[in-house]
Amino acid sequence: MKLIEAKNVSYKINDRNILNNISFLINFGELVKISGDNGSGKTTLLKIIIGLTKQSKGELINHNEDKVCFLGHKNNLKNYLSIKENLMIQGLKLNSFNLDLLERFNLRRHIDNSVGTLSFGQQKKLSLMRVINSDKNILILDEPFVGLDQNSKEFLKNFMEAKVKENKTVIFTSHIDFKDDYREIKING
Amino acid sequence: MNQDSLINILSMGDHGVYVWIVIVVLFAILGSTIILLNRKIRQAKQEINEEG
Amino acid sequence: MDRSILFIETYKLYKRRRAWIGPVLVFLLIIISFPLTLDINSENPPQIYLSFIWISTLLVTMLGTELIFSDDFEDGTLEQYAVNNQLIEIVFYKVLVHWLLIGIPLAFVAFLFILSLDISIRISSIALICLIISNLIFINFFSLGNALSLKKGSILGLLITIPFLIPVLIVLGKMTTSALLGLSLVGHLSLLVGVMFLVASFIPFIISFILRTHLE
Amino acid sequence: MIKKFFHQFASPKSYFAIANKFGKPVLVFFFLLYLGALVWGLFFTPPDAIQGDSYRIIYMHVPASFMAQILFVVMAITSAVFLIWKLKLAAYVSKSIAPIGAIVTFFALFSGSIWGIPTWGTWWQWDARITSTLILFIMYLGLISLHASFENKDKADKFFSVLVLIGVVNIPIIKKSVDWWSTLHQSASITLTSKPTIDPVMLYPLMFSIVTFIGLIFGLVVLSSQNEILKREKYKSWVKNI
Repeated sequence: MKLIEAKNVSYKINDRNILNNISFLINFGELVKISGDNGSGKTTLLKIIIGLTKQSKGELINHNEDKVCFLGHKNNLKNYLSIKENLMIQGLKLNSFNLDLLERFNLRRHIDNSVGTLSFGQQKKLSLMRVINSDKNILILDEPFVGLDQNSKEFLKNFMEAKVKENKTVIFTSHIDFKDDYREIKING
Repeated sequence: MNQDSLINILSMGDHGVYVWIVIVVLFAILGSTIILLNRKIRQAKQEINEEG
Repeated sequence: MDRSILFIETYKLYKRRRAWIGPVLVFLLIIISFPLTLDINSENPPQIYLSFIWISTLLVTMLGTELIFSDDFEDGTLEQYAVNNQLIEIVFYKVLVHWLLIGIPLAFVAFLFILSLDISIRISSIALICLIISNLIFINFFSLGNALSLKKGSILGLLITIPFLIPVLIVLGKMTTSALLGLSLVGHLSLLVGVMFLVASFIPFIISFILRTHLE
Repeated sequence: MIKKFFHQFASPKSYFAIANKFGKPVLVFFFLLYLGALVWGLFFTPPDAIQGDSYRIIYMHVPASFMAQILFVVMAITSAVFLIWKLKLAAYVSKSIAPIGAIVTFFALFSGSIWGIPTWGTWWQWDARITSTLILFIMYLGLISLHASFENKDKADKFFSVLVLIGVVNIPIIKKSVDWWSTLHQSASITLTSKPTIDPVMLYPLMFSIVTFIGLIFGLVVLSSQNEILKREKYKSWVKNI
């Protein structure tokens, strides 16, 4: 079943091309990696897919009408709040599942520390908890692997593959090559 | 032609000096705006032609 | 869902204590410096004090709303709200929370100051009501200015919003004169309340359009 | 339908071609006409009974005050066209009006101030008209600095247009409230422009000066918009052929 159809999508800022004539098709239940060099417009493409940005030219048909789970470049965390409080304002409960997750990410002992004191990777893991808890059918993740250690990378990979087995769609960007054979959409500016 | 008013204004008598100040400032502003814009347009055209 | 957004926004502002205690303290300092630079015992007309209160509240409200969007913009929270189509609600609640935690306390501090000057209770309480109402108008417009000048500094925000607030200042000035003359204020007050409702219901839509453009 | 029409006939390309051809002749034409209006007003009309010769500033001050407001309205119209139909040309024109508007408003303030010296005995008076013109001047400057502060010019256009529209709604409110405020003052200031009766000997050159000044300023706006188009569209292929 079709999810997103892009036909000759282009995007410009100040009359400079960011995206140039991109066409692709993504179906429901797929695991798709969008790859490209720095500045090739991966983030812009994701923003167009979730509807934050409108393409300058071309057509993008989105057959999905439900809300999606989106993880952007920014970690969506409040530096002046503790881990516990950050989870709370994101609507996440401190149940056994999440406590286990914190344990796995080595964050449980910092639970009352303010997020500003955590390292970049730790913050990244914390912001991934929202994604892992999400019940949305479509996950759109911008550079989810950046800043993660090897264990967490494996964990996230397994998580994404498990989601797809549940017939959910995962679209993510990355400029790192994996040995795994994900369906890949290559873009270059 | 009203001889008196001409002489009055040109000789800056009876507050004519204020009129002249305003005239000078008006044309200074208008003139410099036109010259500046013209120069900018010419420069932009030149730049585009050099690149092309 | 909506109530929880209100709770979250209140919690976020409450926890950033500097953001709401700070403006009140700054306001207090400005107020302290006023009698020090003006001979309070002389026969100054009360208008001077009230005019001073209006203008310093205006500026302190600006300080208080400086980070209203930029903080959430930088850490991606606004992006999340935009993805979930909740921008208008969030703008509305943010303005409300800033009014409750900054606007209204400022009005009470000003009230105490006016009382300390031997101005009658009647006029002081009129000033209090005016401040409570006008602070909501100020906060709405300053939020608009902050949304437009996001991360570009509050000077730009002030420059583009104060012209729009001049009519409100004029109404406040008019009210001061009428109050001191003992005239009825029903007309003025209802004008102010009307403007408040108009502003508070339209400006959030404009702000959310602006924020959406920022997030593109 | 309308959108299609606009995009075909109001593209920056065809606008620029027309402006390039007729802009300067029209500007020179109105410049000379305005010069004529000034000569008429300065030398061929009798001095005012009360103000003497200094009243002749009217032939510069009134057109400028008038244009200061008209330009904002025009800017609001082009901004609305841009926001509704996404027509880039409208945004370019809108943006290029702002500095011209600021200049004209500045001149209106300046000439009024000079005029005030012989008539009021002071260069500044806090009366309603002057105050709202000053606010208008600051609004123009605010708009210019808003546009300048964004690197992404497409976003800048949108913010600029939104602010112009909020401004145009507010200008009458500001004017009304400032009028209302000025009744606080007892000092009845001499209103510069709205005299109960103005002699036709002075009225005709005044009308002529207003009309020609409008043409002159719009000539300037066209020139300024040409500059803006070249700046913004320099990567487009069509600009290489001019």
